[in-house]
Amino acid sequence: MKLFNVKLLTITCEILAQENIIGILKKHEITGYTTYEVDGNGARGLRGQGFKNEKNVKVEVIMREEKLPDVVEEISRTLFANFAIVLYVSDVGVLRPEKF
Amino acid sequence: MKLFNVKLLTITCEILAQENIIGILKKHEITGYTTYEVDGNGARGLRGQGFKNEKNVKVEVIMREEKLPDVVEEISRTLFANFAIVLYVSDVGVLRPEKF
Amino acid sequence: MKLFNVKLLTITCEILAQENIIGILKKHEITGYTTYEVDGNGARGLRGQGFKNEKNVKVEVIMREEKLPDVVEEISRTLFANFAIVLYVSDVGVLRPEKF
Amino acid sequence: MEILELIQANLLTPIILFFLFGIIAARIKSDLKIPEAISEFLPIYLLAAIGLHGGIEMRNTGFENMLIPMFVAIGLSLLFTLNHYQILRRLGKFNIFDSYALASTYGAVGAVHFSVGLSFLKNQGVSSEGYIAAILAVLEPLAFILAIFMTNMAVSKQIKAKKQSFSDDDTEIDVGLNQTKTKLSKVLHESITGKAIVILLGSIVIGYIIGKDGFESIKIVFDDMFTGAIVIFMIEMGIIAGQRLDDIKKVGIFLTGFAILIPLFNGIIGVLVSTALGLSIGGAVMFGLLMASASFIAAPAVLRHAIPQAKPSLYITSALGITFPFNIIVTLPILFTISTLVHTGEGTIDLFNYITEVFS
Amino acid sequence: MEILELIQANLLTPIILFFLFGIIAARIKSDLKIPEAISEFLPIYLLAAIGLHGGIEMRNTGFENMLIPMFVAIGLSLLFTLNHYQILRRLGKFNIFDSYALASTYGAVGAVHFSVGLSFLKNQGVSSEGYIAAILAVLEPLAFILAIFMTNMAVSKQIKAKKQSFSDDDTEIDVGLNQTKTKLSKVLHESITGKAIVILLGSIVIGYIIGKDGFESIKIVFDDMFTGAIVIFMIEMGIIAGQRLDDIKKVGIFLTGFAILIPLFNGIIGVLVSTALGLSIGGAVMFGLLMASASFIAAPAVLRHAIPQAKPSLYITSALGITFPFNIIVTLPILFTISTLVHTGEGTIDLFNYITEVFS
Amino acid sequence: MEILELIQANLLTPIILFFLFGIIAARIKSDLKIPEAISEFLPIYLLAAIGLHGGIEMRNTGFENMLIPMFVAIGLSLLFTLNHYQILRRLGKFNIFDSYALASTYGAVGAVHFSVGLSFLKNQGVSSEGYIAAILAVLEPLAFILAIFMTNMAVSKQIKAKKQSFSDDDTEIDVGLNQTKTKLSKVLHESITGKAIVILLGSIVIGYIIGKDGFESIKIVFDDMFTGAIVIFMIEMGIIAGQRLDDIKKVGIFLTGFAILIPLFNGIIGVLVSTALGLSIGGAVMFGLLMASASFIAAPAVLRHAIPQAKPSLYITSALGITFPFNIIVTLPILFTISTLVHTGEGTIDLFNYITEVFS
Ligand SMILES: Nc1ncnc2c1ncn2[C@@H]1O[C@H](COP(=O)(O)O)[C@@H](O)[C@H]1O
Ligand SMILES: Nc1ncnc2c1ncn2[C@@H]1O[C@H](COP(=O)(O)O)[C@@H](O)[C@H]1O
Ligand SMILES: Nc1ncnc2c1ncn2[C@@H]1O[C@H](COP(=O)(O)O)[C@@H](O)[C@H]1O
Ligand code: NA
Ligand code: NA
Ligand code: NA
Repeated sequence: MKLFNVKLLTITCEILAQENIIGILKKHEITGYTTYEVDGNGARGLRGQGFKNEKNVKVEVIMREEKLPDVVEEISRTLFANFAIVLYVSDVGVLRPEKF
Repeated sequence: MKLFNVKLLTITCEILAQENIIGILKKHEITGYTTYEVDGNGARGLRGQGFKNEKNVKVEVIMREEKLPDVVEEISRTLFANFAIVLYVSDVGVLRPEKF
Repeated sequence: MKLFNVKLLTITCEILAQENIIGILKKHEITGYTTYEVDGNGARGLRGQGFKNEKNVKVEVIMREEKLPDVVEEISRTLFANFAIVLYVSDVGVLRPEKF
Repeated sequence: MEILELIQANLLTPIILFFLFGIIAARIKSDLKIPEAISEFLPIYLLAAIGLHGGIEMRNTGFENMLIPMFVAIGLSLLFTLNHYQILRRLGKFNIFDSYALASTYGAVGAVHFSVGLSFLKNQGVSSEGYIAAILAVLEPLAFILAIFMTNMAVSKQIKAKKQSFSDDDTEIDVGLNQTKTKLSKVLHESITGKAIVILLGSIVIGYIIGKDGFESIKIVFDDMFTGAIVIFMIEMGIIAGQRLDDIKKVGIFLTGFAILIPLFNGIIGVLVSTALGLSIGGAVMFGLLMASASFIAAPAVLRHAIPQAKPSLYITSALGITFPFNIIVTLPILFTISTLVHTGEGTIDLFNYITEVFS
Repeated sequence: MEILELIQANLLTPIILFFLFGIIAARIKSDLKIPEAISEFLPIYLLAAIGLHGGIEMRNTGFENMLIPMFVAIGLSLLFTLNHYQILRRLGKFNIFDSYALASTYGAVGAVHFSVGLSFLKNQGVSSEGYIAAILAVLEPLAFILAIFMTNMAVSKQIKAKKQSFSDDDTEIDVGLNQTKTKLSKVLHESITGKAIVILLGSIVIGYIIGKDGFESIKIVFDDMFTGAIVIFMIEMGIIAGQRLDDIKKVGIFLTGFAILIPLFNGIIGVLVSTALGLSIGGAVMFGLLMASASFIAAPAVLRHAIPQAKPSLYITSALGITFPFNIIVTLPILFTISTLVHTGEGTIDLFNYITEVFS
Repeated sequence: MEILELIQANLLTPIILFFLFGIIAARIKSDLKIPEAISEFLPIYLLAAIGLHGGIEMRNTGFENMLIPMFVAIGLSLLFTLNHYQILRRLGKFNIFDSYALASTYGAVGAVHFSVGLSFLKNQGVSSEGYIAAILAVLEPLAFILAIFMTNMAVSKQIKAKKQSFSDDDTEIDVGLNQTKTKLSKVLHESITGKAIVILLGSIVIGYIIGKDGFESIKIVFDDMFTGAIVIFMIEMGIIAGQRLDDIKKVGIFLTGFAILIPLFNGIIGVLVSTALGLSIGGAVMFGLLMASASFIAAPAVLRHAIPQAKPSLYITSALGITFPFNIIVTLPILFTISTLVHTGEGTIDLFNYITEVFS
């Protein structure tokens, strides 16, 4: 079993920013991602009570290290100021690096 | 793009222990976390069928390494004996370490 | 606080393959895992709209490094060809390695 | 023999049949399941319907005469809870935590029981006093509060005992005691603001305010659809009960017997006492059913925090897997027969003798 | 011309209009969506309502005369499935897996079709034999079982062929064969305990037991609300169908033709055969509709495990995106007209000739 | 005094009482909650019911005479939005983004308001013109489109101003402008295909097509259950409003006053203008309520993309936490009284004077 090192980018943000995130991914030619709704607490207060639009979503993207800086830069530039958002990067190993 | 190393603490536990976990986080002055409901299997059997109270929840906390030992210690001391719970720590990189 | 290194295997796949995954885990005597439904996009297109059977699921398994190769091999051999599936491995630290 | 016929007739109603169907579906490992959102919503709906109905009735009949039955219900509930504890701890040899948890599970009341009871009476064409919904609301947190209080007393005692032996680390123990008290007040708050009580009390008040006329526009949803909604909920209850049937082995013979006989006993006492207090045939059945009922939805939420050391597999399984089916299939018709007997005057005393003989 | 008028009248009913509306909503990329919990619950509800209704009818009319229609339905279903396979494999040049998957998707029956059919008949003031719900329940797993069995036979043959050429690694192939058999029995269990069959059969039995009187208390939920509930479900079905319209290009012309003509053909045969068996006008329509229907909810769940090599985008898209709309808009009124014609005796033979001419 | 009596009578209806109950439940920090799937489904259901009802009425009464009221409504809506902006920006000193967001929140219309209004009229035995549902559908995206357009104009101007000072990085600014335009067209598409408008327009058309007869089979679900469904939705709205009460402090006194007086003013203008246009008593109330209403479900979804710089805590909190309760409890009876007065001719002019005096 040979594992190849790639990056896992995880973005936790308010649900109404999901579209923006996916738009940015698409712009950088990344079409693979996984999303799911979550609740949370942070600088912008408790999220997940009340209207569905006030929930959070997690977007997880496995990608090659090369693409990471640009994607991260664009997300932070366009979204950090106005949206509840947290982002982190971790190292993972995959079997088929050509998929990403 | 400069990433700063912080820790991601992930706790998977029965939903009725979520409040205790968040109480412990608050006690250690951690107000940022993300939660979502999950199903699972483990030493205490299959969870997630039946009543909602018998589901599991995952609590994810990005935090600085300094706070980790105390939080982990208090969780394991107060909850490991009586609740279905699993906990792990991983390394992640973030852009704005001052947020955590 | 002493943390022990173990592996976290994460499988994102179509919901109808979950049973197969859990069957494989059982075969390798792994009974602990966590699952939750997610949406996603990938080589097999957007998933999560429409019928529930067309959603994805994430299966997360904390396990010792020894078991990893066999489990990963069997999953990739039996499921990669016919199912929408992505799999990755990461390093995590746990308190009670004997649980896994 | 009348009782057997009534049990049989009751067995063949949609509510019971769909419950049994749910059990079977779970046993053959079908993937049938009522989606979570629906089965979370249904108890809220049922309690709102019960509350509105109760409130409207109270407006008609007044609630002056509700005070005595309510205090008697509270007294009986507390007595029963203490009695359960003694039986479980002494005869059943359960540890202190499981004993208190089980005692309060059976001292508490169950809203699903109540819904089924109302529907049963509707079917029989018998009405009941509206204020029993209010008694349900008051009893709901009571047994838990008692059990939590007693458990905390017991734990405090243990801690104090330790304190005397190791008098050096005083502060830590004081902290422990303080924590226990904080926890107690938190659990109290939680059980009083629990969704079941809140929606039930709120609906009673609203029902009282709007009365029959104000209810007209929402009657179809909150009255006509009631039994249909219970049927759907019973499928899910059956499925969950069925999934737990395997756990019944772990429950053991003693607790199985307890889970059948104690509710029946409590229920019969409830019918007799409430009849003596002047409740109607239907009212006495509902009163008895409250006493007979065990809590399997509210209990885990409260007990898991209040007495985390107790095993939920014990109290949920026995309440949902044993007591609930037995109560709605067998106990309910029995209580109805007894209530009818003691109300129509025939053989009141004989029955009393009979009952006390049987359970003495 | 009568058919065209009926099609038009049918087109303008809430069920069809809301289905078309759902398609449009999806096409203009609206974010409209029925929440998952609701759209998962609705089929359970619809099947329970169908089952109860069928069971109650069966209690009225007996079920002795249900055996022959049921066996004929089973026979027809199997014949159709085999026929589909031949057409798809030989004429359509689909691979063996897709051929079996599609063959059984169209040999199987669809509960949503059935609901719409019942509602259509209600609208026309025509009743149907209650036992057809039981036929629905029995047919549901049948085509899958056949298809799974045939696929496994085919795969086994292939493996055995390989075995003869490389006789050295016997054991591995035996393991493979054993795995195939285990899988077969697992899939069998799954399709028999599938939620659709379980709730349908359970409700038939319960309907039979409780009869019209016992149904009274839940009639509003399980009868009066039926059409309204279908309407809500049809919005979601329309949305999902609309989202898949793009995939229809991938389906190809051959399969598109198949998805329209075969169900129509099967349906007409069904109407004629069941009329010959003595079913009523409405009964023959429902029988024909069963034959015409394709499965798009149960199919993926079973086929994905049974024949994972087959492409779900083929069988779901053609069944939901093409066959279902065509069936409920066009086929259903056609079947009704034919059933009326052959039952009122007028022109029976002519029609027969006409049909056979058209489809020969 | 009549108004006070009407307000009191309105206060004691299930809809208002359950809303207040929800607020209380949230304030005492109860865990009561309507599951997400249900509270997401209810607005879809309510809009479908409103639309069907409106469409059926329009078929009866024709829709020729709907054009003038609709254009007047559009005109008023735009005027109000501009007026709000001036007040918020000049008097309230809000920044440009918050001003536009709030202006359009209050220029927009709210479907929950509309549902409560319909139910209120039903209770009073008063009907209203069906085409007002169509006006609701048309107004829904309008104020947003205006606000988005104005905000974009303002931002473009700022960017252009920058461009002139730093004429070196032209291209980047052009890109910025282009992005803004793309965003505008995307937001336009989103607000027009938003689920509320889509289901509302679709249901109006379907209601128009099927008419009263076609509606019969789904009347129980889409008409009889309407008020019951609102009640359930109002519990959730109350809970969410209650959770936001703490935020009201952040809203400030100016916005609190704005959130109460402006809707009342807009509503009264709406009643008077629509009465002048010849609408019925009930029609004028619904028209006025539309003008008075603020959007708290559709608004965030659109504004968060269109004006991400605006604080949702401002516009959601003021619309849901202040305006909505005030409107359904106080404004609605006031509008009804005024509409009755001006329609029955008594004191029309007096009232007009009175109103203009009060608000001048
Ligand atoms: N320290 C943290 N650990 C995990 N998740 C966090 C943390 N801080 C914030 N989040 C998540 O990110 C969302 C937005 O954060 P914020 O912008 O700080 O309000 C929150 O609602 C949480 O779901
Ligand atoms: N090996 C594992 N990998 C991932 N999740 C696990 C594992 N073991 C347990 N869990 C999760 O932790 C919960 C509690 O575990 P336990 O206390 O062992 O019953 C389970 O229900 C699972 O959701
Ligand atoms: N690059 C990626 N990052 C994260 N998740 C992915 C990625 N690619 C695929 N997935 C997930 O894996 C599922 C199956 O992928 P696929 O087989 O490529 O269609 C998708 O529906 C996503 O949920
Ligand atoms: Na009890
Ligand atoms: Na078929
Ligand atoms: Na407005």
